Amino acid sequence: MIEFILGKYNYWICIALMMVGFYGMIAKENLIKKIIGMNIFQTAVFLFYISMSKVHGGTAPIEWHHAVVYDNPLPHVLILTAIVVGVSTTAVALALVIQIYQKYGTIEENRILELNRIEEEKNLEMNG
Amino acid sequence: MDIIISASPLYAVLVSLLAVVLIGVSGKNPNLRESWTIVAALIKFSIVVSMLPKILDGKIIEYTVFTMMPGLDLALRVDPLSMFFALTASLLWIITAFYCIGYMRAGKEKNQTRFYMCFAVALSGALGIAFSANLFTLFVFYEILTLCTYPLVVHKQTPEAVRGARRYLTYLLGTSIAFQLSAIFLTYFYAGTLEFTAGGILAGSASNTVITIIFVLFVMGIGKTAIMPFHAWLPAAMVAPTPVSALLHAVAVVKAGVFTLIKVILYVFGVDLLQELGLGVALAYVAAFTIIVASIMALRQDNLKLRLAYSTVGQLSYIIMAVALLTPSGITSALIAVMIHAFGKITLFFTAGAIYIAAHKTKVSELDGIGKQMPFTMFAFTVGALSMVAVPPAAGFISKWYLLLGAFEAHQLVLIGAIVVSTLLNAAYYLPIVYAAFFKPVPLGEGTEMHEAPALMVAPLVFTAIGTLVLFLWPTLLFDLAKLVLASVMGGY
Amino acid sequence: MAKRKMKENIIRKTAARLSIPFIQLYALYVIAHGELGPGGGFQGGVILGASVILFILAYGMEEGVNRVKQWKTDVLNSVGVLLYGGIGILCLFLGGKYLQYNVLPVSDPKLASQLGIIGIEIGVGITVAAIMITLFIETARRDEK
Amino acid sequence: MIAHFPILVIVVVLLAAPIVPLVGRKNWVFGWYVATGATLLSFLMSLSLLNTVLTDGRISYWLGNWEPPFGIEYVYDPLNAFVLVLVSFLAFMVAVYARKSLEAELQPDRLTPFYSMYMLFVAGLMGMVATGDLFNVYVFLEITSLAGYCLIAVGQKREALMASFTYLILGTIAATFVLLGIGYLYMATGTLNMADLAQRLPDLYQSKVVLTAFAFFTVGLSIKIALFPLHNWLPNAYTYAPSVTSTIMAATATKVGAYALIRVMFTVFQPDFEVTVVHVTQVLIFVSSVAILAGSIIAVAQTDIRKMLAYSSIGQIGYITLGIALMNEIAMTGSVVHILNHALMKGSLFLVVGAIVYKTGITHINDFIGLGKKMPVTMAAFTIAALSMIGVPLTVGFVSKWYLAIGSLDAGMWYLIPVILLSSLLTAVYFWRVIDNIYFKKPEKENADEQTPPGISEAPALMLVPTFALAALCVVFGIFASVPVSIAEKAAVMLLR
Repeated sequence: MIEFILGKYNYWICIALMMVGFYGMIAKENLIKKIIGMNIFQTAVFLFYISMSKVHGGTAPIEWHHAVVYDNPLPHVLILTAIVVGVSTTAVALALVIQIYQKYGTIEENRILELNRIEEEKNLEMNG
Repeated sequence: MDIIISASPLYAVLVSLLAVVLIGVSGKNPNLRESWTIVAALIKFSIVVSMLPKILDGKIIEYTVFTMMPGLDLALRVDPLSMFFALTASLLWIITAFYCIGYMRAGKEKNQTRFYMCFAVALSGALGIAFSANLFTLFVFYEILTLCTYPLVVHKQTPEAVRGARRYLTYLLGTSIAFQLSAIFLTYFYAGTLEFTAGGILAGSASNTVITIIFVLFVMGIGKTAIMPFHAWLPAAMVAPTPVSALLHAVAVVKAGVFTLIKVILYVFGVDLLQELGLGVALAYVAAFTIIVASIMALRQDNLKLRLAYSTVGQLSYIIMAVALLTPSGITSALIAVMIHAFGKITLFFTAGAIYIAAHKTKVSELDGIGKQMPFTMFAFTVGALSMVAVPPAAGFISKWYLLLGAFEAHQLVLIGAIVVSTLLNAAYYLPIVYAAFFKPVPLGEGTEMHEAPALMVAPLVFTAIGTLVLFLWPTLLFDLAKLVLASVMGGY
Repeated sequence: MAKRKMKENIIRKTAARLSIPFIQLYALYVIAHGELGPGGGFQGGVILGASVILFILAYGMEEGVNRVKQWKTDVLNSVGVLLYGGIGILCLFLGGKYLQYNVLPVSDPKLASQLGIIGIEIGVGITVAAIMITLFIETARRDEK
Repeated sequence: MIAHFPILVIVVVLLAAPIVPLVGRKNWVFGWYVATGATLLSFLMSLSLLNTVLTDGRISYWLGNWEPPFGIEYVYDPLNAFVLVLVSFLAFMVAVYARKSLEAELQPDRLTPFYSMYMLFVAGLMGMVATGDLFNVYVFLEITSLAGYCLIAVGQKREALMASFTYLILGTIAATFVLLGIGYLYMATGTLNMADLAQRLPDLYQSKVVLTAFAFFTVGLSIKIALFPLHNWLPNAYTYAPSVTSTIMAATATKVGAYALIRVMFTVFQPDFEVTVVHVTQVLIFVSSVAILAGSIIAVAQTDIRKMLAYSSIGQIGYITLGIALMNEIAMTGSVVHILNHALMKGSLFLVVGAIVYKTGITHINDFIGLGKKMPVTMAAFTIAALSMIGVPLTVGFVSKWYLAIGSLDAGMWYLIPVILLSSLLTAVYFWRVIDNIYFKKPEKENADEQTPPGISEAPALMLVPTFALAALCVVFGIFASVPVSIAEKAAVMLLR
């Protein structure tokens, strides 16, 4: 049992990080905190890939004359792409938050939803 | 049986769709617009009549329009059974077209172009139902008919009209989607085909329980038969202009309903299968219940059109009961009643419309002495009423006679009792009107001089009244066709 | 106030002026070595972009926006991607599959592959750098408003 | 060049994305020309691809001539060639439509970026459909999503921003789940090529890693297709986005998500995995039924037409997943055909809404009174598409319902028929309310009507033609249903072999 836990400690860390990020995305009201949660969430998955690619005793997958065992390079390549995607997502999210702040004057989700609700009620009244 | 491949049924269906386009284009010119309707009606009728000799020869005309999906064809087939409905609908369209013109112009209705367009589509739907070669085609036209009559019912666009039309649509679309479509799904799944075949397609393909379920679904799903408790749309649809009530709710729509049911009973289930399961008798009892209740309801109505509507509910159930008896005479009665009742009921609705236009009266209690003001109209009304009550020399007598014969053949004494009681009720709600019209004094303040509706309205109703009498005297054509149908569905008769 | 202070900050300016060329050279090195060693368009592009960001940080937004006009970054954005896609399509015209570099008209197919990859890395590098700069300017400028 | 269509079909659109801002710098119209041209080209190519696939069978294109599983492979079979044609066709139609609609709905400086993003969005969708490599699916999924967030966020109202943000958060969760699923599969098999995975996975079906991967895939993709109860992002996104965005998203994005789900469930994993190992079909049937009913019921309660259509979409997605879950050829055919049918119907409906917004700015159903006279052609398109949604025969809606119903009977689940038919009735209820308002109600305030001049005032032809074309196709493919059905049947046979 103890081996099961310790032997796969990298995955446990990934899972813990993922849950932290997930919690941040779901439970935080502040939009920036949501984005931070999202980043942690994504990074946890990146970490999962990278730790998965580790070969016991292997070195970095660079042509290197006295190395015999290399880590699996493919997940690195994949994650490079995923990181770019993650950065883009963050960029879009931040841009949105900036806009939201300009239009609503707040970045607290519950406050924004409340403002939306007020507006909707106003519209309904106008329509009779 | 010889099969002729010919596109003439398709033309018969399409001619009014073509008219729709022409009517829509010439919306600005009323005379041209109305003449398109009449031309289309005449062409339609002549195409139908041109097919009659071949049918009487015992031949069948078939035409597959296209295959929609594997196993689902849009196909038309003209057989003796379809002729009953096709002849009725196309002949009465001509007459109604004239009546419409008189009514709509006299009433200065709005949206007349839409009205005529939908009317023409409705006729396409009716003929499509008459000529459909399989359940799928029938369902297609059934839905077309429902949808295109909606604008006709809602025509006045008053809140009341919208409410009535909603109910109309809810009942017809609701039952057809919820029940009829599931019945079709089940039929296709178990029988593997939807083709109408004399003797039925379901026999032996599924357990008795499943067949019973399918039958119940069909009966409930064909809401246009107005069998109780699915009848409420018919009175609700009376908010429509009278020509609509006349053609659609005495002929096209409701007859499409009973025609569909007849077709399903004879060509999907088959006489033997239903007899074996005892489903026919069960349906006959439901119909008998509907007849009695509807007659009592009709008795309580003061609004003339509503009284006619409830009378329609009852009369339709006569036809259902007749076919549900599954005996030769019963089926004959059902078939000929499709045409006979149409003539009688359309006369009655025409008169109701004429009274509304000429005297602005809609209530039964206001009709005292109106026979003096509108002698032609009330004469026609009398003939129609006699036909409904089944008094010779009106044609209604023949169909009821065969119905009674059928009930005797099936040894259903309770049903005979129901027929007798309901006939008395029919008399009770029709004859007082006739009595009041001719023998009661005119109310104070109204003259006794002739005050008929426009000639374009009176001529059609007199024509249909005479038609009712003619059908009594020369019903040969009806019986010839009925024999052909019986030969195919019961074998050897 | 803050702006002026930034402009007057001579240490920062000088440090930036000294380091930026080396950063950019390093960026080019990283881009150019993508096909064999660790590195490539993404990483090099980010470094290249960072050098411009450093410039803006040191010299202030006004100067930065003057030097790095928006239309330039926009065009570079597109050009980088088009370079990438263009090389791919070029391979089609030379009879290969999409992005099959070894058909490029160079004596040795291995060299052709290398060249193709370098071309693509350059394209990626340009786009990434331009995007980094755009992102920085857009977010930072909005804060100033 | 025909040999390279498998890649060009996507590259054309993908490269149009950077070209649009280049040519559109001075005047966005040039950007529009590029966008329209690229989507048209792509549509023609995808037609040719479909034709090739149907006559010669599967096409496999190796990127850079690297042999799979080492290189990335683009694979075309009846299923994805079919979906590809659908996506590119709708992309073209919506692009044509976009010119006038966007001009009215967006600030001028946002038009060029919009077209660029639109190209990325479409390219991402097409890439997702075409690729035979699992990781590529993730990349294209994110390309589409990122472009999609931007396309939503430019909506006129400020609610659009929040809708986009919510979608971004949920979309990222979904995509990361998919990424995690891919990681697990790679861990277990060491390959990312779908065909290769299909070879290697059956031996590993009992492995916990594979099971976890499957779970992540289904949940992730379910969020993307807004399968009830994971639909939260969808209604606001469709409601507040520009009409063009709602149309293309409703018509294609969720469909491509459904396609990806089919791919994962039936190509990467084999049908017997779902049946014998995870029993996911029972769950999916239940969830789909709930989705069908819940979507329809909530739609009945809506007063904003776009929200109504959005909830209706949630219900319709249930049809697609229901057909998938029933696991027989008839139902699967229904599902694949419904991907096309729903795209046509919903596309047309959203385009109509866009035209109404363009002309009058109305989205509230109660304000629709009298529109039938003002915009006859647009409203005719609406009516056709609405009837099709209800499932009236001779329209495409009937075809899907037919196959799904017979498919459920075939699976021995007769109790699904009431579900399908009940939702048809509910659909009739919420569409008929609109149709009644359009045609059959008198305006209550006579004065209000006089202010808007009577007479016909139709949307411009550039908007009218795509709208009506989609509606007309609803009828054409409803009548000549054997055309799409035969392709869908091939796809179904291939998936369930």
